[in-house]
Amino acid sequence: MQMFTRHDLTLLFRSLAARMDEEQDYLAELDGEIGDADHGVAMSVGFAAAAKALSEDEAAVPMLADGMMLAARALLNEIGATTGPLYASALMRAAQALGATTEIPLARLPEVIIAMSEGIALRGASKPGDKTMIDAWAPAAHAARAGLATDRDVAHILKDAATAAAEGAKATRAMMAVKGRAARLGPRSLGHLDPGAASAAALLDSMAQWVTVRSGPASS
Amino acid sequence: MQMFTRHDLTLLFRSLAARMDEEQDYLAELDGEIGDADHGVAMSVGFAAAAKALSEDEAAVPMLADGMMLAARALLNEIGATTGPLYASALMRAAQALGATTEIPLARLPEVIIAMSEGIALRGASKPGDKTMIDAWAPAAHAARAGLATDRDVAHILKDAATAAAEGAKATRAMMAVKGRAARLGPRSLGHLDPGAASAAALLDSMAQWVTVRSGPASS
Amino acid sequence: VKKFLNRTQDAVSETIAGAVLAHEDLLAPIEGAPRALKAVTGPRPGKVGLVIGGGSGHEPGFFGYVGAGLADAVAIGNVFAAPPPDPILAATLAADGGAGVLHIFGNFSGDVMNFEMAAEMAAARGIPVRSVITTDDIASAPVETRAARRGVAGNVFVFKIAGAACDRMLPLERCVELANRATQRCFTMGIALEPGTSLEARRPSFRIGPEEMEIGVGVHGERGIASDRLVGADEATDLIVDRILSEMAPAEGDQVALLVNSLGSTPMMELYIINRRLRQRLRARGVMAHRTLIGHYYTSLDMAGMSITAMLLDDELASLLDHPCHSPAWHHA
Amino acid sequence: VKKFLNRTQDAVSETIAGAVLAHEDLLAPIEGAPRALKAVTGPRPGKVGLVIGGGSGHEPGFFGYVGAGLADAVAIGNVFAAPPPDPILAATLAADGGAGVLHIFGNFSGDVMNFEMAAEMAAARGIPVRSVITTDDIASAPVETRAARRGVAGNVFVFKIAGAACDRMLPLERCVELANRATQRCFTMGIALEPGTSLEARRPSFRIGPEEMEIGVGVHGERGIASDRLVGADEATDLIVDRILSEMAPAEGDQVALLVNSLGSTPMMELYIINRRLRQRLRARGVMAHRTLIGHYYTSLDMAGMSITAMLLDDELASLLDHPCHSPAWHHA
Ligand SMILES: Nc1ncnc2c1ncn2[C@@H]1O[C@H](COP(=O)(O)OP(=O)(O)O)[C@@H](O)[C@H]1O
Ligand SMILES: Nc1ncnc2c1ncn2[C@@H]1O[C@H](COP(=O)(O)OP(=O)(O)O)[C@@H](O)[C@H]1O
Ligand SMILES: [Mg+2]
Ligand SMILES: [Mg+2]
Ligand SMILES: [Mg+2]
Ligand SMILES: [Mg+2]
Repeated sequence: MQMFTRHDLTLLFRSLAARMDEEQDYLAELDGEIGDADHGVAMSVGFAAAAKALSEDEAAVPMLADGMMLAARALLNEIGATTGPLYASALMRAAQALGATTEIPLARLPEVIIAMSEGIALRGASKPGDKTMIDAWAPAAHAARAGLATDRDVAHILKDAATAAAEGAKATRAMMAVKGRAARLGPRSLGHLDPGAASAAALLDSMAQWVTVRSGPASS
Repeated sequence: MQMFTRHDLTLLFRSLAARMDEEQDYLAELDGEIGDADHGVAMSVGFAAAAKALSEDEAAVPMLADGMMLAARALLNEIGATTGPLYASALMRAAQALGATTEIPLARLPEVIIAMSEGIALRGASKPGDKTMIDAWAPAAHAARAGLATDRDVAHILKDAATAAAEGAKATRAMMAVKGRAARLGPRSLGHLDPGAASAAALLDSMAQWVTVRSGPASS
Repeated sequence: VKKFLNRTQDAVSETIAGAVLAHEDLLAPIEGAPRALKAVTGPRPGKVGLVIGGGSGHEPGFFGYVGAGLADAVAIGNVFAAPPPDPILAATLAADGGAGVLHIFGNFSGDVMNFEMAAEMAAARGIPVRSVITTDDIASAPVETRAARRGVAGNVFVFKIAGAACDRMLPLERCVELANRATQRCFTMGIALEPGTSLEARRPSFRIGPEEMEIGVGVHGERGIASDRLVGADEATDLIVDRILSEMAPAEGDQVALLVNSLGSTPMMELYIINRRLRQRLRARGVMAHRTLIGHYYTSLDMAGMSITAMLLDDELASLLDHPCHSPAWHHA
Repeated sequence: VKKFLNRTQDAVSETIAGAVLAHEDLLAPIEGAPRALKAVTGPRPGKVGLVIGGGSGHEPGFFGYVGAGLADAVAIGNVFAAPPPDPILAATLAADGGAGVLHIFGNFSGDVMNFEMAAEMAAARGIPVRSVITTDDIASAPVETRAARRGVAGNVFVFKIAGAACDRMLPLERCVELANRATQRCFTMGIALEPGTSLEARRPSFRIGPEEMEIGVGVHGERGIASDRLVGADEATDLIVDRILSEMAPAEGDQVALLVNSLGSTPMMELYIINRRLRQRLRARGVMAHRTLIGHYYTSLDMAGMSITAMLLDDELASLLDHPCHSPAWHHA
C-alpha cells in the first residue's frame, strides 16, 4: 500500500507553491477586475511560506497533523488578508483529519480535500453560489466523497475533484458575488471569474497531478 | 497727418489681446519645454485685462499716458508673475513717452516700441543674449530708432521692427538662458525658443499689422 | 507606472521602518512583532487600550492615527491585505492597560476574520477585547444592509472619537458604544478618476475610460459601484453630497465633522475646490461644519480620486472630536 | 489628465474659498483683496509681521503656513505665477503690527519683482519692509552662484524659523538675520518621475521617458537639470543625499531638520521608504534628525516626484523650530 509520508507533505506543498507562483500574474489580473489585485501575491507568498516551514521543520515536526498546523500558521502569518484565515482554517481542519501520525495511506488523500473544504466553509460562512473559492472547493469535496464511496483509485479521485473544481470555478463567471470584496460591486461582478475559485481550481489540479506522479502509472 | 487717438490705443490693445489669445497654446507649449507652461495664459489673460480696462475707461481716462498706466496696472494685477512687472514697466515707460495728451501723430508709434524695450530692460536687468524677451524687444527698438532717424513711413518702420523681433526671437534657440526660470536648466535650455521672446515677436507683428491697416495703403 | 520603491516585497517593512524614524517622538516598535507599532505614550493603567489596523497602501493610515488621544497600537498588513492575527495580538498586548482593549477596523472579510482570531487569542490570555467594525461607505451596500458596507475614510473619525473616549478613561462598554455611534453617524463616498498602481505589476489594476469616472470606489484600488460620465468638481461633489444628505437627513442647525480626502494622487488644490462646493451645499441645508480635515488622510496607493466623509455630531461626539490628540497624521491641542 | 475642477480660470479663487472654509479657525479673508489671506490670530502690536506668498499649485503652500507661530498673511498668485504687488501690499498692511514687516519668498524673477514693487509701495505708506529670498534648491545653480538658486520646499523651514522669531517678538533685523541663516542652512533637491499636468491644457507640460527620471526639478512642473536612468528608492535617495551632504558638510553629532516632501502624486508609502534610506545615510555620517516632516508640504500640482530638504540646525534654530505653531499645514504644541 502506497503511503503519504511527512516528506510527501513537504513535496506536495512545494508543488502547490510552485503552481501558485506560476499563476500569480493571472490571479492578480482576475482580482484586479473585481477585487484589489492582490490575490496572486497572497496565494504565491502564502504557499511559499507554508512549503518553506514544512521543509525546514521536517525533522523537528514529524507528525502529519503538526506539519499541517505548521503550514497553516506559516501561511496565515505571512499573508493575513482573507486568504490567510480561510486556508489556515482549511489546513487546520486537514490536520485534524490526518491525526497524530507520521504517515497515512495515500488513498486517504481525498479526505484532505473534504476537510479543507469544510474548514473554508466554516471560517468564511460562504455557500456555493456566493462566487467565492467555495464554488471550487465544494464540488471538489463532493467528488472526493463520491470517489471514496466508490473505492476508485486515488489519482482518479483527485482528478475528478480537480475537474469538478475547474467547472465550479468556471461557473463563478455567471454569479453575482455575495461574499468578499467583489460583493460590493453587485451586478458589476457578473461576467468575471472569481480569483479565489480560480486559485482553488489550480491548487486542486496541482494536487491531482502530484498524486498521479506519486502513485506511478495509473492502475485503472 | 494721421493721429493715434485714445480710442486707437484701445483698438491696438484689443488686437494685441486677440493675438495673444491665438498664440496661447503655442506659447504654453514653448514654456512647457523650458519653463512652467504658463506663459501662454499669462500673456493672453494679461493683455485681455489691459484691453478691457482701456475699453471700459475710455471716456473717464482720455489721456494716452493715463490710458497706458491703466493698461499697465490692469495687466500687472491680473497676472503678477514675471511678465506682469516686465510689461507693466514697459507700458509705464511708454506712458511717459506719450505724455499727457489725448492723441499723438501716428508716426510717433515707434517711440512706444523704444520705450517699452527700455522699460523691460530696466525692470528685468537683462541684456541681449540672455535668452529673454529682450532678445526680441532690443532689436525691435533698434529698428524703430533707425527708422525714426531715416524718416521712413510708420507702417514700414513697424514692419522692420517686427521682422527684427522675429529674427531676434528665432536666435534665442541657440542661446543658453541666463535670466528667468529657464536659466536653471543651464545647457538644457539650448535648442528651444524662448517663450517670452516669441510672444514679444508676436506682439510686435500684431502692432505692425494694426498700424498697416490703420494707416491705409502703404505710401512708399 | 514608476515608483520610488526598492524590492516590492520589502515595501511594507521599509515603510514601517521609515515611519518609526520619521515619528520617533510618537511611534515605537513592539518587540518581536515587526508588523505592529505602539504609541510612545504607551497604555495607561486603567485606560481602555485602542488597537487599530488594516492593510498597507492607505498611508498615513493606519499608523498615522497612533498617539496620545488616538490609538495605542496598530497592526499592519501587506498591501491591501488585513494583518494576520499575530501582529494584532501583539498590538493588543502592547495596548493593554488592564481595562480591556477595543479593536476598530473596517468591514472587510479579511480584517474581520483576522481580528476575530486575534481577539480570541487575547481573550485566552485574559484580555477582554471588544470590536467595532466600521461601515461608513454608503456606496458599498444599500441602507437596508448597512452592516454589509465597507469601512473607509470615516475610520479616521471613528478612531478619533474612540481614542478620545479611551483617553478620558471611560469604561470599555462606553468606548464601544461611542465608537459604534460614530460609525453609525459617518457617511463616506468616493469617486476615482484613475485606478491606483499595483506595486507588483506596476500597472493600473483596471482601466477607467478617458471620459469616465468610477463612482463609489473604496480604498483598495478597486472599481466603484458604477462608471459614470466624467464631470467637473462641483458636479462630482454634488453626486456625493446628495447621497450623504439623503442618508444622514440632518436637521437645520446640525453640526458635522468633514473629511475631504485624497485617495492618493489627487492634489490638494482639487480638494479645496471640492470643499468649497461641499460647504455651499451644507450651508444651503442649514448644516454647520464643526471641523474639517482636508488632505491625504486615508489613501489607496496612488489612485486619482477623492472621498468625502461627513459625521453627524451630537454634543458628546463634538466634545470628543475636540479632545486633544497627537499622532503622525492628526495633531491638535 | 482628469481633474476635479470647474472652469480652469476659477481654480485659484475656488481653492482660496475652499481653504478659508476648511480652516476658518486659522485663516481669514482680507477685505478688498481676494488674493490675500491673513491669520485669524492677526498681527500683534510690536510684533514683526511675516508675509509669505507665491504662485498657486503648491498647495498646501503657501496659505498652509499662515497661523500662530508662522506667517501673519499670505499673497496668492495664479498657478505657478507670482502674485501681483496689490495682494502683497494688502497682506503687508494686514500683517503690520507697527514693528515692520518681513517678506519671505522664493528666488524667482516674478516673485522678486512683484515683492520688490509691493515693498516700495508699503514703504511709501510708512511700513518698513525687509525681504528674505530663499535659495535652498542646490540643483538649480552651482554653489559658487548660490544666490541664483531657486527657493523651493526649504521655504517651509524658513517660514517656521522666521514665524517663531516674529512670535518671540524679536526685532525686524534679528528676524531677517534668522530667516537668512535658515535659508543659508537649508539644502533641497528634488527628483520627478512624471511631469505635472497643466490646468489649461490638461496634459503634461513635457515628457519623461519610461526608463527615465528628472533630477533637480523645482516646484513648477518644470524639467530638472538633467535626465537620468530610472533607479530605485534607495538609489534615488542616495543621489540627493550625496549632494546635500557634500554641500552641508555636517560634523558628527550635528542635528538637522528634515522634510521628505511629495511633489504631488507620489504617495506617502514611497516617502517613508525614502525616509528610511535617508536616515540610514545620515546615521552613517553621525548626523541626527531633530524633527522630520513627511508628506505633501510643498507641491507642484500633480507631479510624481519628491524632494528632500535638510536644514542644518544650531541651538537657536532648533529652539525656533520647536516653538509652537498652528497653521493649516503645520501644527505642533
Ligand atoms: N467569506 C468567504 N468565504 C470564502 N471565500 C471568500 C470569502 N470572502 C472572500 N473569499 C475569497 O477570497 C478571494 C479573494 O482573496 P484575496 O484577494 O486574497 O483577499 P482580499 O479580498 O482580502 O484581497 C475571493 O476571490 C473569494 O474567492
Ligand atoms: N529678467 C528678465 N528680463 C526679461 N525677460 C525675462 C526675465 N526673466 C524672464 N523673462 C522672460 O519671461 C519669460 C517667461 O514668462 P512667464 O512664463 O510668463 O513667467 P514665469 O517664468 O514666471 O512663469 C521668459 O521666456 C523670458 O523671456
Ligand atoms: Mg484581493
Ligand atoms: Mg512661465
Ligand atoms: Mg486584499
Ligand atoms: Mg510661471
